[in-house]
Amino acid sequence: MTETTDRYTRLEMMAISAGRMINDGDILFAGTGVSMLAATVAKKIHAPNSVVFFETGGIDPSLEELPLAVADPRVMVGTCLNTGLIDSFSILANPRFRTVAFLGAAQIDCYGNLNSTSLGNYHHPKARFPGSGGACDAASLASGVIIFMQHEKRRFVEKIDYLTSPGWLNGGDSRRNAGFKRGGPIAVVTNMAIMEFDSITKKMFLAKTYPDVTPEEVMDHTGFNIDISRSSVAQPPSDDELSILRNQVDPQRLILT
Amino acid sequence: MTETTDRYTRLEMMAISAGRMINDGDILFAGTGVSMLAATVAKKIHAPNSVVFFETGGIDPSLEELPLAVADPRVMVGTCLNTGLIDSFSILANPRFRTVAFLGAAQIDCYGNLNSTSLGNYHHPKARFPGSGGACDAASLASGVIIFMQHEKRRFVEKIDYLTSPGWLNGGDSRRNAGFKRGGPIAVVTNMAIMEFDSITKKMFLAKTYPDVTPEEVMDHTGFNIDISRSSVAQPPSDDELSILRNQVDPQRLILT
Amino acid sequence: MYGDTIDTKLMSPSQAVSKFVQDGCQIALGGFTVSRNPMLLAREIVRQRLKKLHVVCHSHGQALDLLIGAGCVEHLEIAYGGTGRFAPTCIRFKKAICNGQIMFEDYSNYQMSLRFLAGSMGLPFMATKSGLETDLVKLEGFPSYERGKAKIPSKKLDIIQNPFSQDEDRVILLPALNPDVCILHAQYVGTDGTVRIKGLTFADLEQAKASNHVIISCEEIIPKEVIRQDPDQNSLPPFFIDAVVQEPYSAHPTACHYFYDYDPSHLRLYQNVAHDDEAFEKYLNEWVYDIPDQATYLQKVGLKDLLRIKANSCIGYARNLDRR
Amino acid sequence: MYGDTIDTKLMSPSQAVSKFVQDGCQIALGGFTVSRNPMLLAREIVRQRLKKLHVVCHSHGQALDLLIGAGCVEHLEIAYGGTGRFAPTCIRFKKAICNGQIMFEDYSNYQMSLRFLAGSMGLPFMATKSGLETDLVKLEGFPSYERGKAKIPSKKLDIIQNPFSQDEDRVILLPALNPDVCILHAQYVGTDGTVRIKGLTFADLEQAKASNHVIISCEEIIPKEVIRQDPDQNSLPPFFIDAVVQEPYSAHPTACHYFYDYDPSHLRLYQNVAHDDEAFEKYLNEWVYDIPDQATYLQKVGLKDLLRIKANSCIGYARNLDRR
Repeated sequence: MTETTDRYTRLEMMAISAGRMINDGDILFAGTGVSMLAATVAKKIHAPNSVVFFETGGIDPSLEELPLAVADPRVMVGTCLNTGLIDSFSILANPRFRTVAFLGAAQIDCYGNLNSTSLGNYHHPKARFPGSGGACDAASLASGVIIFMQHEKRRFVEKIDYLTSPGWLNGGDSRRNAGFKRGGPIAVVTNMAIMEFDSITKKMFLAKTYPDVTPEEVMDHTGFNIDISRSSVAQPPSDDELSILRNQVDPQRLILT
Repeated sequence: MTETTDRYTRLEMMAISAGRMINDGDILFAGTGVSMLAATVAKKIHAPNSVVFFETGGIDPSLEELPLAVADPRVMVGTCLNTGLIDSFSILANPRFRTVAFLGAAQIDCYGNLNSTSLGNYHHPKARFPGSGGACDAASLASGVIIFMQHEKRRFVEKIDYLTSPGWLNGGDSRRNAGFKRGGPIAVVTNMAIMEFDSITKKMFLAKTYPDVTPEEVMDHTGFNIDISRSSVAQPPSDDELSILRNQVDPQRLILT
Repeated sequence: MYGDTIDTKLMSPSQAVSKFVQDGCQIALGGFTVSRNPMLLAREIVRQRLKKLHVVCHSHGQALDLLIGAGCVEHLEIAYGGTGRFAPTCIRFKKAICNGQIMFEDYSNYQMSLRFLAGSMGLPFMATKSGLETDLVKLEGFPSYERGKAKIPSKKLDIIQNPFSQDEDRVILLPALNPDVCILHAQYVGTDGTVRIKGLTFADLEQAKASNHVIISCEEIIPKEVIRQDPDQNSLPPFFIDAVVQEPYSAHPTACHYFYDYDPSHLRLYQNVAHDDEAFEKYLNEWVYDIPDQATYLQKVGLKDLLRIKANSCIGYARNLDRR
Repeated sequence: MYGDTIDTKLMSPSQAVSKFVQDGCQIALGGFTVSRNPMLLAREIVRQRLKKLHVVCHSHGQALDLLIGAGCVEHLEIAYGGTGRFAPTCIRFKKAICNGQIMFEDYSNYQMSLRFLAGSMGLPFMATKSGLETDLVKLEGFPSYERGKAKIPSKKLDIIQNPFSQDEDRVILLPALNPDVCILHAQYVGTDGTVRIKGLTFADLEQAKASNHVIISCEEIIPKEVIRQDPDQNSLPPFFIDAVVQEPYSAHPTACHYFYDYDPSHLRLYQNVAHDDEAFEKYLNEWVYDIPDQATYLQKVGLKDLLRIKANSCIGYARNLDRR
């Protein structure tokens, strides 16, 4: 496994793969980094009627320069509305809209539950991360969530140390039984592959490997038992997709580097 | 009892008497009509640091012309902030501020509970009024309420037909026991007299009669037993007060007529 | 679709109302008593003879009274029906209640606003202490057999003990409102569909965000580049808006800040006819049913009155307008 | 007093902080990660060596990390500690938690915003479904013996059945926040005390309205006549504000929309020193304790960096700023 192929990097593959999951008209709750690339590339390629918004209150910014944080002044320009957190989360939760959120995390389990809080004992952690921010809210309230992860055994774990953001909880109907009206993870996009969730058990399975990755490599990098029987090979980025990503989305190479 | 004296009308006496009850710095929840006159006259005479605001969201307007409704565009000019109902009622309820509201009603009982909804059976009323509007909210949440009434037996009643806005409820500690943290009626200002509420029983008593009214006349116009033993004579409006009211508050004679 | 243009959303009043308002639907009205009532849209609803509407509002005046008077309303949840001195209590509203022609439920202004706010945030209810021990809490307006039907909440409200207080501390829970449709009027809509309201917003934004569909009338459509130059000033994103109707004076005879004042002569005319069933029917024919479009309506209002109520562009209302 | 001028409210940072911030008080911080942090006021709190603060915030970065690093914080209720790529997790925040130096409680951003909103509206709690079944709900951060003391709520949250639903439908109730003091930064304050914030407002308005006292720093003080010319654009009425501190670049090294961008070179400097206790102590001496006033601070930042981050007056940030 190499970090780049000749034509594109893994990061580019991740952004474009996730972008392809967006339907035109979706309202996209974006973070920074690769999630912003994915949202923007989707809007610029096949989802022109989608809207990108930020939890901080920036709705549909022009994004002429890439923000490095969700409170970056670059999310306040060309917007239809500059508001605040209450309004943004209200949009996220509004049942009128199909809202899709992009999230990352430190740990994930086979039901797509996420930990972005800490490792070890919560009160005396071995490692501490920033915490939920809006992740728990997006995972609870959005119509769907696309998750970005680095594919490592220590991140794909049997049991996460802290449940920050609800995925399919214990699988099956447990999410709906817990009181959530909608939502749940759609897919996990990593530097190796794309995982989806079984429609009945809600358990993660390997859906697509990147062209230079084998299902066995994915299994080796996953800390729980994962079904690889349904795997196919992912479509690599087209020249068009790459060109839009590089020249229109991140021309300053702030995230793509 | 005449409707005017030589020097001032009953309406002027009401506005000025109520205005005198305001402390400098109070935040005043004003309606229209005489309550706006009272609030404005207070601010222009002895409470320059008070702020007049409207439930519709107009905070501290310049009031160069008198509004005829709380949504009149005249409450949107010279304000420090134009906002909406949620913000206005939040200010009203904010424990940081001493907020005083002016209310009117169709009926009042001896504890200052108000009816501005209907007469007779609620579902099949003999008469219907506009309803609470913000009156119930002001009576529930403000630090205090000053009530304007026409002094008539059919309005000062033993039992009101519908309890729209909470006064001292059943008297004594009943208001606090019901769950209200503060508030309650301060005084009732009518075309004849000023009534206050006993500090222990919270029952209405006659505090002051207007110069040309006797306590007995007030009793005759009140539909419940009212204590007149503590009554004194109200100070008539000064020339200064009248001049400010007439020339600065309502120069167009929209309310004073 | 939430694209960059309102091309697909621009409609005539008739198209907008027939597409998004149906008999029996729950409808929220923007504005407040004498300001920014969606009068053009309300007249169109009357003209289409829609029935059994379930109106939800805080303090409403002109649009509400017209809808009630024309027999469009079956259920009403309301805090206040009046237009200030022109009708201290809305006249057709009063008649309809006293004659048992509509089913009604009383709340307070803050309670109704909180219900819209809860709906706009996707919350099931909102807590308040406003109204404890009053008849707003103790008396239900709708009959019990209506409970839980369509958009009528299973109970008017609930009272619980505040779980964060050690002492007894009662709190009212108010059920969220999520109307089928909201009609409202704004000064500006951008060519991208962004809405900008000037002056007080009342509970318009909460109502729009809580509703499943929003029809907006506006005075002007302005370029996207202009409305997005300072997004701090905007009120609603395009994706909340389903239909945009652009017609001048769409709020007449109520006021539209910076454009025109309320029209005292029309409001007095209304006041006079509303008391009398026959005169009111004649008014409806003359001012609503027989009026094919806004141009004809404004012709009928007349240039003299339109000029008289024209707002001073700096202070936003008509200075020294005769309002007595 | 809510008069027409801010004469009695205009103060130096030192006066404002000593008057309204005490050891142990609960404090809300305006801004969000790298934008509009009240840095001048935070440095003043550090300089006055205030201790045992109880900080409540949603997503916070620079100001929070400085307060924690300087040992001012004892309790923390928080959703997120980070400054984007400069510190994906705030460094002193991380150290303090891992070393057991502060007591902390995790919520989500929406949960914290709802708690401020409830406080700002005088409501006892706010309902949400966000976080059901997560450890945000299941694990309390503060030890039980702290419950109910000072401003610590009697429970982190509560779960009830939605009384308006026939089916099982669980809802989280979040306790309101009413901090002792809120510090925040705005672009403009009028001579009457009216506040105008440009760009995103985050949860600043809810925080200010929920707090018992508000200290605001601003870039500019502008005439009352100007700020009241278009009140639709304003953010807070004067009567919420206790103290106004006017100093340019009061949010540096975080951004202030239309005035300056965040300062990547200072944020990188901070990132480097924050990892090392000794280097961090040196940083505090050099940039906080030994700096008597904002003029000296800006002298130390240097004209070159201040010019580099100067915002383009039309787009509000520094175009093509080197941010890598």
